[in-house]
Parts: sequence; C-alpha cells; structure tokens
Amino acid sequence: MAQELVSPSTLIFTATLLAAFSGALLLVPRFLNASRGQLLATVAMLTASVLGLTGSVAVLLSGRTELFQLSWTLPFDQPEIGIDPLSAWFLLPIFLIPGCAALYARSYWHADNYPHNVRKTTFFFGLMSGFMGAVTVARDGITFLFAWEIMALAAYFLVATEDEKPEVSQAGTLYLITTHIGTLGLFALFSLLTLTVGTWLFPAVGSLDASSPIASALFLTALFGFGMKAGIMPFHIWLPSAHANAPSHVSAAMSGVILKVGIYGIIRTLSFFHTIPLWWGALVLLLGVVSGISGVAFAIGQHDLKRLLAYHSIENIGIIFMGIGVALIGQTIGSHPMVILGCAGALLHVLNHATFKALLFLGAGSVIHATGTREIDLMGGVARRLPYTALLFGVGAVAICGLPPLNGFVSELLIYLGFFRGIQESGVAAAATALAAPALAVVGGLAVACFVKVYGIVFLGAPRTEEHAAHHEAGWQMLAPMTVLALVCAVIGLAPALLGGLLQRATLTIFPLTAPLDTLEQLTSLAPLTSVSLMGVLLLVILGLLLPWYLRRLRSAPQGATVTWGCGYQRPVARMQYSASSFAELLTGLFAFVLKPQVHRPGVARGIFPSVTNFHSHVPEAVLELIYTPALERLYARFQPIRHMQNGILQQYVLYILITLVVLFLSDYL
Amino acid sequence: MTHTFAAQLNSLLAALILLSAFALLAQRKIMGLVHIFAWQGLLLSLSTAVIGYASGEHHLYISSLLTLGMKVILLPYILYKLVHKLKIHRDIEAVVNVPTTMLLGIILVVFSYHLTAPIRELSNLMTRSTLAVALATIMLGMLMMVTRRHAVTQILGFLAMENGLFFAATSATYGMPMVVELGVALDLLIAAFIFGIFFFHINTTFESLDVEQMAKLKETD
Amino acid sequence: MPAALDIAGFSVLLLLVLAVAAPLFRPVRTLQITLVFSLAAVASLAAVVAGVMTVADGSVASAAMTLGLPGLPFHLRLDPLAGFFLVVIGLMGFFVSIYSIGYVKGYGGQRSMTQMICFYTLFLAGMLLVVLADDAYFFLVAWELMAAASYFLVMYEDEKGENRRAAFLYLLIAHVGALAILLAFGVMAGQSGRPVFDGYTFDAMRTAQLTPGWAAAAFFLAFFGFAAKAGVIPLHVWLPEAHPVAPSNISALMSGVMLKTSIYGICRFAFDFIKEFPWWWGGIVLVLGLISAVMGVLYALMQHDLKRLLAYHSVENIGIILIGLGLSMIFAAFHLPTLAALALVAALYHTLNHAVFKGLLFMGAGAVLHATHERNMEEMGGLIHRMPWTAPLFLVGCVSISALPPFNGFVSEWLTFQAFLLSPSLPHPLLKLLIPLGAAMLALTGALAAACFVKVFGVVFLGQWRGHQKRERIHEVGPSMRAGMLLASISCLLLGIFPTWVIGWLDTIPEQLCGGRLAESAGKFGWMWLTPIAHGRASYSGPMVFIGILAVVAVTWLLLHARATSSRRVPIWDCGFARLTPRMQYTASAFSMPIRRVLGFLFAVREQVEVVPHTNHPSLPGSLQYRLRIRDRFWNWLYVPQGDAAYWIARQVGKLQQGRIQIYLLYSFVTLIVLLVFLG
Amino acid sequence: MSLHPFVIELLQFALLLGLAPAFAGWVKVLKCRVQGRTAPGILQPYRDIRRLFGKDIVLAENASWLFRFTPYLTFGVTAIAAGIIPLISVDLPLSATADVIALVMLFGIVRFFTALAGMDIGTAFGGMGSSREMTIASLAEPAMLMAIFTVSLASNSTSLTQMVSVMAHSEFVIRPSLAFALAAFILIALAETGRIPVDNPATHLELTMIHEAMILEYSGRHLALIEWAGMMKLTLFFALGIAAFCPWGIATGGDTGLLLLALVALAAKLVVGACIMVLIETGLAKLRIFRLPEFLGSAFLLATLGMIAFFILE
Repeated sequence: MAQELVSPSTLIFTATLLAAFSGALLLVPRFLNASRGQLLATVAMLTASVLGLTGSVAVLLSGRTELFQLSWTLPFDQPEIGIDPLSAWFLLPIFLIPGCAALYARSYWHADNYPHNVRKTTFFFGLMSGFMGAVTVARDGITFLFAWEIMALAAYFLVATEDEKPEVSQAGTLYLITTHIGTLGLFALFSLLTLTVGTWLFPAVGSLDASSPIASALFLTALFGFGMKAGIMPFHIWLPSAHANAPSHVSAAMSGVILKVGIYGIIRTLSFFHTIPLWWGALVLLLGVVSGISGVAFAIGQHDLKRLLAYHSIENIGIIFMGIGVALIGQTIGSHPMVILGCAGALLHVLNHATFKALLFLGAGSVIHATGTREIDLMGGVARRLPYTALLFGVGAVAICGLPPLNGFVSELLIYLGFFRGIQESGVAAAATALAAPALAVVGGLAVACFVKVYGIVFLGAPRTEEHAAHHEAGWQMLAPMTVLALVCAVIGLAPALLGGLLQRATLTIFPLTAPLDTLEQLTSLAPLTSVSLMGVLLLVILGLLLPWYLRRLRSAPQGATVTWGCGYQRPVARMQYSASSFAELLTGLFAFVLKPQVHRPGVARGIFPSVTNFHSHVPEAVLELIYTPALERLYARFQPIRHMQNGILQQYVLYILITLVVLFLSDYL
Repeated sequence: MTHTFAAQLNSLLAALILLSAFALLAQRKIMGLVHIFAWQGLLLSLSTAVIGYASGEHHLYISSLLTLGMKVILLPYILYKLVHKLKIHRDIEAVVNVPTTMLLGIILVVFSYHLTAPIRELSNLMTRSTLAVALATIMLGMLMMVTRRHAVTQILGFLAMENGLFFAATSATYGMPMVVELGVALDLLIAAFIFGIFFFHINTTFESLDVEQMAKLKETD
Repeated sequence: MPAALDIAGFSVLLLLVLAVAAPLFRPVRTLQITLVFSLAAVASLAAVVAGVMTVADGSVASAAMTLGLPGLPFHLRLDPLAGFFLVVIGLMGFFVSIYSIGYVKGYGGQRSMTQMICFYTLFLAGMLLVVLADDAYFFLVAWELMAAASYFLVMYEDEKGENRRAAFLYLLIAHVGALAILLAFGVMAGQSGRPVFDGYTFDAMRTAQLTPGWAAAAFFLAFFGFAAKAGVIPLHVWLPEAHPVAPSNISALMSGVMLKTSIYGICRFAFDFIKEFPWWWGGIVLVLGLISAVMGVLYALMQHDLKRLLAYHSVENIGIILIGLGLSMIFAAFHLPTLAALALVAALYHTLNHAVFKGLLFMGAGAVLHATHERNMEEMGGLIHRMPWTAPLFLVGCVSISALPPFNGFVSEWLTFQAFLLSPSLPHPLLKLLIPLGAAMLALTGALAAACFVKVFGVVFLGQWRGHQKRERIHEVGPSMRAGMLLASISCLLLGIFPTWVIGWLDTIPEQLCGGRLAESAGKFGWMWLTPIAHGRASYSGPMVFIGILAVVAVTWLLLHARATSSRRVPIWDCGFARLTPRMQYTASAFSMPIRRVLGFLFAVREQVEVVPHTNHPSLPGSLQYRLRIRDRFWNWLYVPQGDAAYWIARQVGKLQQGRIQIYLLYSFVTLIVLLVFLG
Repeated sequence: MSLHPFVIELLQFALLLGLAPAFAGWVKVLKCRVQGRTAPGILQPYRDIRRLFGKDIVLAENASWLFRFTPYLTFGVTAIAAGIIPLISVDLPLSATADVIALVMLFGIVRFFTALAGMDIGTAFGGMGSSREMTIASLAEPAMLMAIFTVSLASNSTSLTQMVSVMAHSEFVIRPSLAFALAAFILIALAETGRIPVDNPATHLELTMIHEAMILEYSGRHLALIEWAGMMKLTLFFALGIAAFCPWGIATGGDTGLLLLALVALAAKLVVGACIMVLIETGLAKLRIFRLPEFLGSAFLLATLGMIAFFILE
C-alpha cells in the first residue's frame, strides 16, 4: 500500500482538536471582538467538519482499525486513542451536525444580538463538539471518562446559556445532576471493567465472557450510565427541559449527537462480550419499545415545539435500542442476518436521526426566531412567510415519520426486516421480536400523527395571534445548513445502497464474525436497498411528472380568496382554528394513563352572555413529576436525620475520620 | 552508651512524647500548646538521634537536625507569630471537657497497644515497643482535632499527628528515606504558611478563630 | 453426731412448721412473737451448724425426697458451696430473728403479726431451700417461695401507695429474672442429652456436654436472671424502691442474704455446671461488677433517704462481689487454679462480710426508724447522744462497709485488690493492661463508700437534732434489737481480725470449684498473718493492726491523763453570728455536693434555687428554697421505653378483643383451622 | 555490730515520732526563706505541741465521745503506720503487718474519723471540711493506688519490704513507668497531706480551708495530738515516696554502719524532697476546689500512663 500523504486518523484528530478549541480565541475578549471571533470559530468548525468527515469516510471505506498511544502518562495506564469503523460511523454525525449548527448559529445566535453570552456559547459549543469526537476515539477508561466529563460539562454550560431565566437554570441543574448520576454509573462501569481485565485499556472485541455475573453487572451499569446520556426511558427526565431551553442550534447538536454518544458507549461496551445471554437483548428491546411508544406519546401531548421534538428524540432512541436489541438477540441465537439487519438499522438510524432531528431543531429555531414563541398553539400560517423553512421542515418531518423516500424509512425498514427475520426463528427470540414489530409500527403511526399536528398547526392555517405572527424568512446562513441536512436525508433515503458496505463494516467491528465472511450474507443481499432506491426514484419521477400538471391546474383554475365558511357563525377568528392541543386531544386521552395530562378548566361558561373563560392543559413530564420527584422527596425526608452528620462542624468531620480509622484498624485485626 | 541503655533511653523519650501528647490535650492556653508542641519536637529529635546512634543509621542524624529545625524552632516560631499577630490569647474552649478527653485518650492508647501487639511480637528492632506510642500519638493528635474548637489547636493536632507518624517511621523501620523526609518537612512548612494565611482570612471573616463558626458555611437548614 | 444434711433439713422443717403453727398463737401476741422468732433463731443456728460442718469437711451429701412431681422427686444436696451459703443465710437469720423480737413488737398491734411471722419464716425456709435444691424444679419452687414471701413482706405496710408500687416493681423484675433462669435450665436440660425429666436434675447439668454457643446462652440467661435478683446495674431499679419500704428486719434479710442467693446461682452455673468457659464471660461479669460498684456508690451518695441509701450500697457491694467472681472466672478460663481460688475466696468472703455488715446497717437503720419514725436523713442528727448503743454499733457497720481495717470489709476488698494485681500472670496482653484499671475503679468505689458513710453517720448520729419532733422523745431501742446488732458487730470485727481462719475454713469451696487451694499459702505464717500468695508478695495482719491501734491509743490516753487537766464545755463558736440553729448544719445534700458537681454528669440532676423576697430590697432576702431532684438515668433509658413498648404491644393485641361474640367465634374457628393444617 | 530487728523497729518509731515536728518545722523554715519571710525556727513545732499539751480543753456542748476519741485514734493509727514503712532498714518486724494497700487504708481510717469529728459539733465549717476532704480523698485514692500498683507491678509485690528491697537492689534501669508513677505520687501526696495547691495548711480563711476546717473545734492536747499526727503524716508520705521510688542506700540488715549510712541517705533524700515540695508550693497558687478534680485527674492520668508504659515499653 502506498504511503499516504495524510492518514485519515490524522485528519480526524486534527478535526477534533480544531473543533474543540474553535472558540478558544473568544475567551480573550481584548484580542478579538465577539462577532469576528464567532466568524472565526464558525470557519474553524466548518473546516473541522470537512476534515473530519473526509477522514471518517476514508476510514469507513478502508475499514481499517488504528491505535495510538499517547505519550503523556497518567497515574494509570498509558492512554490510548484509536479509530475503527464504529468510531468513524459515529464521527459522521459528530462532524456533520455541529458544523451545520455552527454555521446556523452565525445567524441565529449572532454576536450582535447576544453580546453577553455569545463568547461562552461559541466556546463551549466547540468544546462539546470536539470532545464528543474525543469520546469516540478514546480507547481506555480514563481518557474516555475525561473526554466524557468535559463533553457533559460543556453541554451543561450550553444548556444554561440563558441562565438568567429561572426555567433555564432549573433545566441546567436537572441536566447536571442526571448527567453526573450517569457518570457515576460509568465510573462503576470502568472500575468493574478494570477489575475484570486488569487494565484501564478497553478489552478486545468479543474478549469477555458475557455469562459471568460481573459481565451482567457491567452490562447493567453501562445501560444505566450511557442510557442516562442517551435519554432512554425512564432515564430521559433531563432531556425535554434541557433541549427545550437550550438555543436551537445547541438543541440540534445535543439531540442529534450527544444522545448518540450515549448509544456509542452502549454499543462499544457490548462489543467487548461474546456469548451474550438472551435477556440482554430482550431487556434492550424492551427498553426500546417502552421508550419508543412513551416518547412519541409524550410528544403528542406537548405544545411546546422544542419539547415536542425532544420527546421525539426519546422515541428515536427507542427505535435505535430496538435495532440493537434485535442484533443482540440475533447474536445470542446465532442468526447472522438479524445481527446485520438490527445493527445496521440501529447505526443507520443513528445517522438518520442525527440529520433529520438536527434539521427539525434548526427549522424550529427559525420558526421560533420568526415568531418569538415556542408555543405551537400561538403559531400558525408560518409557511406563508417562511416558505423555504417550511419546505425544509417538511422534509425533516417526513423523514422522522419514516416515510419513503427519505432516510428514516430506510433505517426503520432494516429494523423491520430484522424483526421479520426474528419471527422466522423459533423460541423466545421469535416471540420477543414478534411482539416488538407492532410496537415499532405503533411508534411510526403515532409519529405521523404528531408531525401532522406540528406541521398543520405551525405552518398551515392562519396566525393565531398577531403578536406571534411570523415576520421574515431566515437568512442564508440558517437556510444553508438546513438544506445540507435535508439533502443528506434525501440522499440516504434515495441511495441507501451507498452506505451498505460502510454499515456492514461498522457492524463487523462490533459483532465479530462467527464464520468466514464470504459464507455469510451481505447486508445488500439481506435488505432490498436497491429496490428502495428504485422506489424512491420512481416516486420522485412520478412527483416530478405530476408537479407541472398540478401547477398548470393551479394556474388555470379560477381563484377567489374568501373567508372560511363559518358554519353560520358570524365572526370566525384565527383563534377558532384547531389547536395543537385539540388535535392531540384524542390521542392524549388514549395515553392518559401514562401522560397524566393536567387540565385546568374553571368551568364551562354559562348564561346568555357568557363571560370570558379559559382553558389550560398541560402534559407534565410524568416520569419526573410522578415518580422521581416524590421518590426523591421521600428519600430526602427519610435521610433527613443523616443530614445532621453534615453539620459543618470541623471537629465532627475529623471525628468521622478517626472513627473510620479505628474501624478500619479493627476490621483488619478481626 | 550500650545498646540496651539506648533502648531504655528511647523508651523514656517515647514515654515523654506520650506525656506531651496528653499535655497537648490538657493544656488550655494557646501559647502553652505551642510550647508543649516545641517540647514534643525536641523529644522527637532526641529520640531520632538516639536511634540513629544505636542503629548506626547515620542519616537519622540529619532527620534529627531537620526535626529540630522544623518542629522545635521554625513551626513554633510561625505559630507564635501568628498567635501574636491575631491577638489570640484567650483560653481554648473544648467541645468535650478535659477529663473525658483524657479518658478517651487512655482508651486510644490501650487500643494502639492492642493493635501493635502483633508487630511487637514479630519485629526485632530495639524500637519495636515504641510503635504503640507512635500510633497513640497519632490518635491523640486526631483526638485533639476532634475535641478542640480553636483553629490553631486544629493545626497543632495535625502537626502532632505528623510527629506521631514520624516517630512511627523511626521506630518501625529506623526512619523513612531521606528524600521522603525532606519532602514531608517541606510540605509541613508550606502547610504552616497556608494555615497562617487561612487563619488570617478566617479571623477577618468571622472575627474569631472558633471553627464552630465555620458551621455557617454549610448548606442551609 | 447427725449428718449436716439432716441438720439443715431439720432447720428447714422447723421453719416450715413455724409458718404453719404461727397462727395458732395469735391470741397471745407477745408469746407468738417471742416464741416464733426465738425458734426461727434456733433454726437459723442449726443451718449455720450444718453449713460450717459441710464446708469444714468438704463433704457432699445428697438425698432424694419422696415429694415432688411424678417422675421427678425433689433432690437435695449439700456441698461446700451450698454449705457456705447456708452459713450466710443462717448467720443473718439468727441475728435478724433475735433483732426482730424487739422490732416487730414495735408495731404495737397496728397490724397483723401473723402475716409478718408466717412470711418471715417462709422467706427464710425458701432461701435455705434455694441453696439446698439439687434439681431445676425444686430450685425454681424454692426460688418462687423466696420471691413470693419477700413480695408479701415488702407489701407489709400495704396501705401506702408507694409500698404497693415498689412491691409490684419487685415482683415484676423478680419474675422476668425467674423466667430467664427457667430458660437457662431449659437450655441446660435440653443439651444434657438425658431423657426428659432426668435432664432437669443438677447432676445431669454437671455432666452435660454443651457446645460453646449453648453454654454461653445458658450462662448468660442465668446470669441475667440472677443479676435481676441481685440488682446488678442496670437491673437494680427495684432495689432502692423495695428495700426502704419493707420492714427493716426484712430489708436486712433481703439486702444481706437474699441478694446472695443469686451469687450462689452464678457460682453454681459457672463453676459447677459449665466449668469450661472462655475468658470473656468473666470479662463481662467483671465489667458489670465494676459498673455496679461505681454507679451504686454514686447513687448512694446522692440519696438522703437512709434506707434507700443503704439499698444502693447493696448494688455497690454486689458489684464488688461480681468483680471477684469475674476475676475468678477469667483466671479459671486461663487455667490458673490458685489465682482463681484467690479471687473466688475474695468474692465469697465479701459475700459473707456484706451479709453481716449490711444486715447490721439495716438493723441500725431500723433502730433509728424505730426511734425517730423518720427515714429522711435531713431530719435527723445528734442521735449519738440519745442512742448510746445503736450509734457505736452502727459505726462498726459504717467502718466495715467503708473497707477500713481492722474490720471485715477491708479484708475482702484487700483480697480483691490482690486478685487484681495478679493480672500480669495472664497470657493475654490486653487483659494484663486493662484489669489493673479495674482496680482503680474499685479504689474509687471504696473511697466513695467511705465518703458516703461519713455522711450517713455524720448526719444521722452526729451534730445536732434537726427534726421537728421533740428530741427528748427519742429513746434507745430494746435489748433484743441491741443484741441482734451487737452480735452482728462482733461478727464484723472477728471476720476482720481472723481472716486466716475463715479462709482456711472456706478452702474446700475453691478446691471443689476451681481445683485450687489457698489456705496453705494464706495461713503459712500462722493465724496472725494473712499472706494469700506468698509472704514476699503481700501480707496483712488483722490482729496486729487491731492490737496495735488499741495499744497505742491506750498508752497515749494513759500518758495524757496521768496529769489532770480540766476540760470545760462551752457553746459552739458561732463566728459572731448570734443565733445559730441546728438547721444551719451541713446537710446530707450539702455534704455530697462536691461529688455531685464532679460526677454529676452521670445522673439526671436538677437543682432549683428559689429566692422568695422578704422585703423590697434584694439584699434582704426573705427565704431561700432549694430543690434537688436526682433521677436514675437508667429509668428513662431502659425501663420507660420498655414499658412504653410493652404498653403499645398490649394496645395492639388489645384490638383483638372486640367484645363481639362473632369475632371470638371467628378466632376459635381460625385457630381450629390452623391447628388442623399443622396436624394434617 | 548488728542490731536486733526489734531495736531497729523501736528506733524507727522514735525517729519518726521525735523528728516529724522537726521535719515539718524545717519545711516551714525553708518555705519562709524561699518566700523571703522571717522563719520561726526549726523547733517551733515542738514548742507549739508542748504549749498545746499544757492547755486546758474547751469542748463544745454537744461534742460526743467520738469527738474526744478521734485524736487518740488519729495519733495511734499514724504511729502504727510509722512502724510499717521501712526507712533505714528493710528488716522491720512490723512491716509485714500491712502491705501498701493496707497502709493506704490506715490513712483512710484517720481521714474517716477526722471527718466524722468535723461533723460532730454540728457547725457548717466542720461539715464543709469533711465534705471536701472526703471528696478529694475519693478522687485521690484511685490515683494513689494506681501509682503504687505501678511500683508493685515492677517489684511484683505489694509488701513494702519486698518493694523496697527489689527497688534498692536491682541494677539501674531507666523506667519511664516509675517516673510517671512518681510524678503522680507527688501530686497525690500534695493532696493527701493538705498542701498547696490543694489545701493551704497555714490558712484559717473560711472559704479556702479544708483540713483545718475539720479540726477547727479542737483545743488543748487533742489539738496537739492531731497536729503531731499531721506532721507525722507529712513525714510518712515522704518516707513512703522514698521507699517506693528511690530506696537506694537503705540497709538490708541491722548492721550499725549501714544503718548510719542509711540514715544519712534518708536525711539527704528528705532534704531534697522538702526542697521540691517547697518549690512546688511557692510556684503554684491554691486551686479552686472545683478545679481539683482536674488536678487529681491528671495525677490519675499520670499513674495510668505509668502503668501503660510499664506494659508497653518495659
């Protein structure tokens, strides 16, 4: 092999560092003014994206695995970093989304509009992006935790950008607490892992026996720690408020990528094991189903645009989990197709969700920017003022609903195929997958309903309030990233076969082969990717044919703008339109047992001339408010006596040390 | 000087060190505490020299001189300056009254003896029996930190613990490597300066050096 | 010459007959009292004779009676240990019976004499039978006889609520203790491997091979039971309630003798039944003994009720006995028979001594009560002038209990100290170090006891009369009471001067129980010198001290009185204050104030000073009221929560009692079903 | 020439009875000198005692027989104690009468009866003195026994003769345990003999006196006996300290030369001891009564440390 001019790994590491410190110059206020600094940071981020993406794709294409030892020493082992197709796959969204978001932020969160926090935001945004990359290249526990912690903290500062608002600082605190509980789980995980393998370095793929109890402990701690970050139900509580309260480009990056880093962690951990027991797969699948259904159910109940999108992230994480679950079950029962389909589906959905969710968040950001509110029920008719945004948001919405010809459809299709493979098998696996398939269908159906609601209420109809009517279309700096993302959605949706090989390679780094490669079925043969492309193209062609006809019809038909028929009621106003809440009311009622919607209805107005009445409904974060908060409060009350131990008196603290010392001596003696 | 006589002398010094540890617990005046601490350092220095002579480990002489310089002259001087500068000459208030502290101290000494009894059986150094005293000095220093309120006494307790550790090192293994000792001495010196600075700030913030004031720093309720 | 067991049997029988026959004499009260108590004294003397013979011989005699349960006749056994306790019981029974003739007459027809007499004889008989019993059933029957009889005696003046409360508390704790003893016997019998009834004989228990766990269970159950009877802290609460309210002759017997039956029980269990035990059993006994000793004397110091104070001193002395016993157990556990023998002898000697001097003190207190009708020391004073006999006799008791030479209390404490000092012989490094610290606590106890009895004697007998009633009405007690006290005082002195003989006589007991002898070394240098280990180690000569002091005092006195010098009587110097009244004397509370200040943190002390202004000006206070309340912390720590818990459980169980017939029928039905399920 | 043990015994009796006032007087002289006062002369105690013997007795109206009996008993018991502690020779026939525990208890008798006598008259002072004396004693006694036990452990005996001969004839060994015990003993001796800082033997100020308060009502020969016994007690405590901690030079038998040597050694040790005491008394102020527990507590602590040091270090 010829000597490379620049190795892909070098590209990736350069990109990571460039991204991480893109905003560093902003920290020196005298050196750069904020606007220039932001520009510089954006350029740096974009460069990093291009470099990183190039490197990642190159790694994926070559399928190489490279390891590097860092030459500085920690009191543990020599730190190691490395690139393999799995890392490279996750690096795709990690470089793509922040790059787009950074460009978007140049207009959305422009230094002139937010002079007091733009430096902070830009710096931490770069830091977070860079260290997300660092997490995926880390190959030992210490480096991993180090990168992880910086990423989590940077994300905290981003969530708390507008920390002067109590709501925001609350959301930030909740995020900080939960992320650290998760990190605690990771500490346990890596300690256990070190205890098992004797070194902080990651063990080789498939080198650990999964049937031992300590392996189960590893699995559960990983599920907990990474699940907390990924926002899997029921560890998702931080997610809606954090995503809703962060600036939109941050939400895009967090929802699009940070959650995926959690997924990456789980997958990386799973890759250490062989002979995986069935219950692991079943548990992951179950979590996926629960997360998927409840995520979308919660989303339906929301009428805060970004909260709604955040709940959809939970749903999509659920879908990814379903894919992983299928792969794990396949691994257990030795069904290679299930492994390939499930894992490829999950990985592809990681990329897909990153693109369309980022697209949606950026779109939502534009809408919010234009209307000045996050409340769906106050919007309406945005499409008329923001046609491009509406179009791009529409693409995202179609993609997230898993409809052809866009990318969401492909990944869900792979997972479906995995399910069907499972049903063909016998035993428990068949039952589990057979039960999960309809769940995925329900999720898809509900997601459609939800996005019909969002799109219908936000973009169609008429503005419901004057105050929040949309004013202006977003600038090119905002539209361009969205367009890029929309194109990616479309390309993946139309030509999934392009990614087939890459996915296959990434999958093989996780689940090593049990038989020679050529005897096994390839992803391309397992899934009708080509026909998907064909169908998509066909669809586009038909659309392309129908469009001129429709336009002509539109132009030729007589047009008359008139007031909507008011059913005889004289003065229909915009407020009388169906609102998001009313749209979702039926479905919310269906899931009332989970969602626990709160309705404040002082009473139906009576009399001939009814006075003004109002109606207010709210779907709370049920898991947080009904489970965690009461449980924590009870815990707090129960442990109140112990708090006396922490009384601030120095002597008592020394006394604790003394007692501990004595007890230790005694225990040693006994 | 015969070998056994050195051992006897060392035992006597150990006993006096133990006594000084108790004296630290009993003393009410801050200046008195500083003086006793200096005495303890002197005894420690002497003991180190005696062990150095008896065991032929000549680096212990340096340790002895180091101890003399640090714990008999420098640290007491710093504390003396501090006490004068902050104008704290009041009696020290104890959390637990003195007789009870003494009883606890005796219990700790017995406990130390009990702990070191197996080592006593195994070791054949002439200093083996003083290990119990060394451990007891550590424990008593900690007890002093627990039972006294004043910040300066906390430091003295801490330094007394260090004395105990040093004594344990000399009696268990004829001293630590020179590098370690130098490092520890430097640490102590820096610690003393840092404590001094902290005291100054605590004193200006709370207008008192009573560490109970620091309970205000805890979370509300 | 009749066998010792026969004499003991005669003694018990005579007492039982007296109990039955006493009502017959009811019409002639004087005769009834004199006759019955004299005969009880004779019976007690018989018990002493039997005991002395047995201990001297070291003989063991046993018998099975035809009485008893079907399949389990009552067994009797008289060995040196039992013999020693026969002597303790008999000796005090003898003194107190003589004393009672006068004391009981003092009730002067206010209440039924027959009740007192019947239960008194039953009480004595019960105690003798406890010691003689040789199977668990008979032991418990005797134990209950003793407990029940003493309960009725405590209840004697039952018109006072205080008495009923005290008696109930006594009954309660006695029964909790009895329950524990019963369980201990059950464990022993269950583990003895004999058929059902045979297991309950003491012979079976002696041969039982117990696993360490079961042995510990049996011993500590028994120890708990006996400790409840003996008043070991924290099971002592009934003692200061019951002893003051009982008639004084009964208090003397209860405190002097009845508590000792539990010492007997502990010895029996540890040394006779179980024999092989780990040292920590002894450690626990020792620690409890030390706590009881120190806390007992401190509580005593805080009292100003004379009999309550004496009751707390019983707690202290039981503690001292347990110290000896614990040391003996530790030495025995390390197989040091001679040292174990020394400690055991110290414990037994103190048992005997405490019986005598505590009996004496309670009799003295009874005499004071008889004369002044007052238990509160703050209302007494100067009795030495009105009671020329009682005062010196009581003083002998005070000196004895304060462990001052040449009286008996000193000898046993001295032996205990010697036992403490033997700790370096132990192979356990930690024990070597810790046991001498116990000696310091014993020294503290002794010194505090001395302080306490200076207070008692000083406040009650010295100074001036503080009471409200006329001083002239106080009179010395009658001859029989004096005789009882005098005999006890002489015993105190003799036991203090001739310890070598007593130890020589006692020697068969440690020989049988721990396999070590003491007499040979103790009496090596003749009866004058007590040298328990070796001459070079320690020596004490009671006769020399006694004679020496007497001689020097006599010589000095003679020398100084050779030349006539006059002495004149003047009023007390009053510091220029014109009107000195007896109420200005130091009181009992004032006396113990410094110690209360120093060690008061152990008690719940509440002091209140209230100044009632007389005029408007603060420098002219009208009167000052001082209130002091000292409470036993153990009461709040241990008993109140338990009582509350018991009450709560009772309330919960009480809910079952609905008062509706259907519910009760339902209970029966459910029980039936459950039983059927289990049987099926 | 060798003296019969009984002769030595009598000699010692005479020595203590006769020279105790001189010793007390000398302590007083020394103290005056140190404090820059005019000294009354070393024979002043003799003159005091003689004067008191010549005086009539004044008794309070309600003094009982116990009040009159106590001085004789006090004197008698102290005299017995004087025969027990080996001063110049180990070979004392009376020494076996009581070992060191019994000796402590003999002093206990004196205290017990003095305290009772203090309460006999029924004044507040007497009661106060008794109460304080007994409190101090009960705290001092454990410490005393611990200090003595340390020596006992070292000599494996509680018998004074044995302790003295073991201590006097063992080879020189540094014993930290004994140093501690000696320190404790000095503190306790100060308390037991009623010296500063525990009590002030020279005061008759109501609120500070302890021992003097008890014997306030005594006069004439009673007072003389008590004073004499007090001086003997002071000397005896010195003797006890010397016997237990530094008996070097004591004679083993009755050899006259050795006895003379022992006498000289004793005199020297007494002089040194007295100097130490005077220095302590001059250097310290009298403690408040409620600080005494701490004083005696530190004595106890020292004694305990001595015992611990014995086990740990020796």
